[in-house]
Amino acid sequence: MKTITYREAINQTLVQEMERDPAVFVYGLDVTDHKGIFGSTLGIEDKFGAERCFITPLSEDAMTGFALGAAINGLRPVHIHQRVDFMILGMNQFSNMYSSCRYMSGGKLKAPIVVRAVIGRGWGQSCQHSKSMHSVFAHIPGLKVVLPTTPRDAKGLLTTAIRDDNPVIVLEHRWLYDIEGEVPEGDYVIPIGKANIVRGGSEITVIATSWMNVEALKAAEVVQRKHGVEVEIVDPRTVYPLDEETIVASVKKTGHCIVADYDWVFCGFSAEIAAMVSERCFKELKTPVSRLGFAHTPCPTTRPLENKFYPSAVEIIRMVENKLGLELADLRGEEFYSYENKFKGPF
Amino acid sequence: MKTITYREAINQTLVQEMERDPAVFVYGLDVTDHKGIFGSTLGIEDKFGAERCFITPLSEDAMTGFALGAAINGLRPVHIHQRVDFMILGMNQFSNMYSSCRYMSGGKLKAPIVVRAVIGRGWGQSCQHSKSMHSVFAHIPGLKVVLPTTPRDAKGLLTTAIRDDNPVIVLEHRWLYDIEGEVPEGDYVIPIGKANIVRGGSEITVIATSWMNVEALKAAEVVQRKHGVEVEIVDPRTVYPLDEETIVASVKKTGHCIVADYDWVFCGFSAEIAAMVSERCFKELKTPVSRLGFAHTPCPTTRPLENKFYPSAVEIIRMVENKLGLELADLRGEEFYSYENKFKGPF
Amino acid sequence: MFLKSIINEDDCKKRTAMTNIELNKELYKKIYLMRKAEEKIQEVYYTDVMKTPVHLSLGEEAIVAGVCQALSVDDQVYGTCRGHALYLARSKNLGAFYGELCGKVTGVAKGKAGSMHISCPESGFVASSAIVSSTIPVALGAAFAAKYKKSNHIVAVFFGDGATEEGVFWETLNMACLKKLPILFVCEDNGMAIHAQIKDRQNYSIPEATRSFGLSVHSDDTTDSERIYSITEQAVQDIKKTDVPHLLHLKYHRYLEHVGVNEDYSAGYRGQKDDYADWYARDPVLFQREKLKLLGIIGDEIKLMETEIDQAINESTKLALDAPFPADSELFKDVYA
Amino acid sequence: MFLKSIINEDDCKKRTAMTNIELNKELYKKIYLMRKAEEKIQEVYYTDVMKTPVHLSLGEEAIVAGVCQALSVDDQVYGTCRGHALYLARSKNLGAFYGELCGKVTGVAKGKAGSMHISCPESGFVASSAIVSSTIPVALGAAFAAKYKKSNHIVAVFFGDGATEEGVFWETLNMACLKKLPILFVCEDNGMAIHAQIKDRQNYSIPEATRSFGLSVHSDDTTDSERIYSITEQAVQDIKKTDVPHLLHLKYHRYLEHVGVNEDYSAGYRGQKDDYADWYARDPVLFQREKLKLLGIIGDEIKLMETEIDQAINESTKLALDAPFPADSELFKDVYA
Ligand SMILES: Cc1ncc(C[n+]2csc(CCOP(=O)(O)OP(=O)(O)O)c2C)c(N)n1
Ligand SMILES: Cc1ncc(C[n+]2csc(CCOP(=O)(O)OP(=O)(O)O)c2C)c(N)n1
Ligand SMILES: [Mg+2]
Ligand SMILES: [Mg+2]
Repeated sequence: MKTITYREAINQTLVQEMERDPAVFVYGLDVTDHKGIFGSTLGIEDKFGAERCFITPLSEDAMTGFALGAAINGLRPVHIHQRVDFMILGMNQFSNMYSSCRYMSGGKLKAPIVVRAVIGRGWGQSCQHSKSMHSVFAHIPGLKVVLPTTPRDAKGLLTTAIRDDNPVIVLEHRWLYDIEGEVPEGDYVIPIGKANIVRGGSEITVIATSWMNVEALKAAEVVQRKHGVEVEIVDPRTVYPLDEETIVASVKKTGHCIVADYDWVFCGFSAEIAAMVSERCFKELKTPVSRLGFAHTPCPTTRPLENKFYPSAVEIIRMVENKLGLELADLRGEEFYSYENKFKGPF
Repeated sequence: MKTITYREAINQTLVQEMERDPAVFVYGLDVTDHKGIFGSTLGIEDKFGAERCFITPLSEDAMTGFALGAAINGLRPVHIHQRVDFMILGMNQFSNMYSSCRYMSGGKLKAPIVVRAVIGRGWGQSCQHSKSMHSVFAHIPGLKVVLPTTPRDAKGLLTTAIRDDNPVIVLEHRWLYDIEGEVPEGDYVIPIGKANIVRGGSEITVIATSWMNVEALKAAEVVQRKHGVEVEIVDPRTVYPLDEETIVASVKKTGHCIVADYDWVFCGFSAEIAAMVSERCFKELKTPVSRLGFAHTPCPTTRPLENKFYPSAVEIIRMVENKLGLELADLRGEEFYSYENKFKGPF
Repeated sequence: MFLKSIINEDDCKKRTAMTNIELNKELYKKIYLMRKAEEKIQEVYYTDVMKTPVHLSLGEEAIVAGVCQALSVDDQVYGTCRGHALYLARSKNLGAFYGELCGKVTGVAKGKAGSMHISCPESGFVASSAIVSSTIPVALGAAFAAKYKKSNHIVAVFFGDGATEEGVFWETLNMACLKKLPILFVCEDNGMAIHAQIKDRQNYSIPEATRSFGLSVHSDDTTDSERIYSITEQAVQDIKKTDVPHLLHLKYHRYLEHVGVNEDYSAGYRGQKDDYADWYARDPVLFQREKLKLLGIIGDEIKLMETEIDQAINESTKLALDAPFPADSELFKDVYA
Repeated sequence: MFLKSIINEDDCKKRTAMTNIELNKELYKKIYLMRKAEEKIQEVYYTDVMKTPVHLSLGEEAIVAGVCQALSVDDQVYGTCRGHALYLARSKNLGAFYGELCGKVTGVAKGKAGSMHISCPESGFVASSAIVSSTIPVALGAAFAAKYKKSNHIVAVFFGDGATEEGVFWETLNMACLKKLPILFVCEDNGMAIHAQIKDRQNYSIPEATRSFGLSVHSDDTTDSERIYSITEQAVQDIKKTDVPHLLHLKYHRYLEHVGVNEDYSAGYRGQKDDYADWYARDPVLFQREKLKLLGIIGDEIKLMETEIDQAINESTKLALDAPFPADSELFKDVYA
């Protein structure tokens, strides 16, 4: 197995699936330029030609409906958005059309569509370039929603998504693009609807989505070192369908559950997990399920406020300590992830 | 106090607020025709003229942005949609613009907008004329979401919404339009963020939204008659901001909680309530919080499937019995609400 | 209940060989079927056996029949909630039509779709939608698929005048022209959106504005389905030859209320019935029946065609009423593939 | 840090009385300010003190300066994420500009907005948005409010060529014309959307298509801000007289990469710098400086204007860098009114 980045894993998947199946094509704003959606679509047009990889006008609504028309006629479109915030312009198609197209045809039509969008934080991305919205998409029956975290997941889940006969929304956190990991070179799939136990542990469960897994892993390491407590981290990976069993089994074992979601809390996926776990682990829970997510505000631009808007490893650590009745560890000298150390100049 | 219908209450409110404040105006598709949005806008154009009450082209996206421009310039638009499903075409404005307009101006702008939309069931309305979507709107910080149930609430809450300096989404169930109730003739307000205890009870709490209050009341009456059990019904009335205290107080008292929401369950408002109650009533809950909502499917057209899609009084009764360990009552001979008995012919 | 004689599967191949008389008979049968099928709905609707809001096609028959007559079986159509005529132009399955309206298992979508979402993918009426304009970009994607697969068929999308007010319509025109996709836009302009007149909604002329986006546009207000057939045939040829998307802007008068089975001239939003006397004088069914007569077809032969259709409608309706509702378990089927 | 001399509050009243020389000096100061303010950003951006993606205005100065010079203080403007020039044309508050870019409490929105959402409502630059096209319907509502309140001001909304591809743009044009609202659409056409050329995105001509929606349209590719000023002045008068919304379609060359502070001709998506030699030869700053000379203004006087601006920029930047960040509690403020 080779070690590659998340962006390379995505790129590889697109190439492999387009080679395998001539019905697969890729389109969206900016997919053919020299930046190639943060590198994930570079080289695709050269390899497969302009029929199978092309840009579009700035018309997200029409271009969202376009995928549905192509899909019900046997193609397998992969529609790409630089930011999930732009994808919202196609919300009518998602909620009124994608969701019910098969049902309203009495099962005669199928809509194998992948919509990839970049989510989350960059460098002062502010309120219109930073949403996640997985909770909203997952709320609507007929859609599937996937949040790959590792390069391996990115390839396995995107492969599955492309082969799935339903609309699948794949949301990729921008900071994950640089993450490296071992990825099989050939073809493989990761089922949609199967959670990943990112780290085994017996004392408390953290359910983390997307980038929050990076924060949770750091938190778990600190908690282990400072308190000798083993945190179990479960990444649902797919928001809908949801692998309830893996989550429930973990919480039944540990008796404590924190949900660290990369979205707003109110009516969000963290609420769904908390409601489900509270119901299914009613007897086993020693403390109520706790939730972490975005602040209930639009995302601000300036450094200190943006840092406070997003949930982080430090908050997970404090929550673990609080739930287990531990003393607060001294976190001075700990190194937490900061984009500050990565960014130099423009995009 | 006079007894009037929900539709009359809304109409009265619009008239009173437009008389009170010349900045209030009303617009949307069909608001001036002889049907007048199920009667709720009848007579407004005649009374206030075409400048303050007008129809628009079929351009929901632009007409949603239009309200924001009017509002930040001192007007108080009331934008009306025959169905919430059409409102989704303005989703970009709601999630990317309404939500952050004030924040991004550093608090300099305010956006006093009311968006009224009809939700829910009619007569075979199918998947594109039947959503509720309050969970989605409430998920987005910067918006307020209101679901009035009674004629009195409709007037009091709509009055407050119009006077509120924020975007407020008011969702009105179509079947509620015929409901009659006592409504003060003059001016009054019901605060946004204050729940209503619809029925007192000590043994189990049902949190019900919109039309589900009608079902819950029926269920409570049957349960009382059949089992002698007193159900407490709490109508949050406003989804965001949410009156957590009233809900928590009720559940702390009864120890049992059912959430009967008029929306899909997954990542929905019922998840939020269940998560919040499970956390805040952790010690007091005798059974896990149970949720009722739409089936996780698009809404089908045909009678039997539509009936099964929507949650009903019968399901609430069964859930109460189940949670309290009661025998299943014989429900033959009970009369439950059915639109079948009301509808004769076209719309 | 299949109406074998009405639509012939290899219509298109035969068509060139069709005589003028055959063509006009075919058109008459379709128009008559559309008219009578809707009248049957008007007849039974008050008994509440059709639990689905209906947007009837009365008045627009010539457009749908004429356009569809010029399409081949491989050409696809997409429609709106006013989709009955389109269904009847493309599908022979009358049983599945009434089954759907009655919400029965025999319905084309087992009763899930009802009137507003009716379609018949197996006959090339792929989808309809009750959100104005929302199948327009879907048809765009279908046209792309046709080109991608190098099939030689085209896609026709039907919509009302009101649909042109949605931004997605203009987005779609732009992309269609940019990518030179084989698509025919059919605007059925009845001058109304629900109860709103076009002058209160549109500041542009549909033909002019769409032309400025690069389409070839043809306008007409005929109720002669043969004429519409010819216009469409020309447009289809042009699309295939020039790769330029075409738009047909065709006017008609909506006979009934927007949704429902009644006339509503008394509501006052668009004048009295008399104000539309010119339209009624040119009623598509009357017009085509007269034309058959002019072509020398005798009353008896016409009567025969009509009777066959009347019987098929009556039998299909009866079958639909007698058919069972879907089982409760059907609710959860076909949400996901 | 206020630049008193640059924008005069009663500009509009004075304007008619302004001599040609005064007008051109005013325009030069604005253009020079825009240019130098952006160059300052280029200078400091690499130090990461401005944590906000920037879409610089280099190349478009003549358009923004010219249009805004023809507006009165009561007229409003709305913009996009490429909003720096618009801010500088309307607001005298340079301190709040740099404060915002640096995310400081002194920023016009306390650092919450950053570059992409910069505005200055108190100076009539009411809002900008980083979602393409999304302030266009907002401006429509603003124009409605102006008419509703019977104020005599107009609303100008600035956007790029790419924005016209969003359906909401066409929806807005239709409603604006239908309601005869006092609105001026300003399309700043740089032929690019990020790295995509207009020919790969648009099958229509912007002036033709918008004209077919009923607007009065004026196209130009000048870099002469005085000319743009005159065109705009005429348009504003026309709007007030005729109630017909106007659209200015103005071309310019984007000097830098789409977002960020660098040139990127080497990226290859739009040819080399030399290919744009004609634009650079007509650079708005050079052009206007030459014009001042032609009008007999001596080098020393020009230098004086420039120095004042340079100093103001330097001081404002320094103040911004020294200013404090907002307190954490600010996060939860102003979500709701
Ligand atoms: C997006 C959207 N907005 C509003 C409606 C409500 N509505 C249903 S049909 C209709 C009028 C459509 O007019 P037109 O497109 O001319 O079609 P017609 O009914 O005249 O055939 C409207 C406004 C809707 N279904 N979808
Ligand atoms: C709805 C939406 N789609 C895509 C983007 C990404 N995006 C940002 S700027 C831009 C190009 C805009 O082009 P144009 O309108 O011509 O403005 P310019 O940048 O040339 O000034 C795009 C596609 C966005 N911000 N919003
Ligand atoms: Mg119409
Ligand atoms: Mg541009």
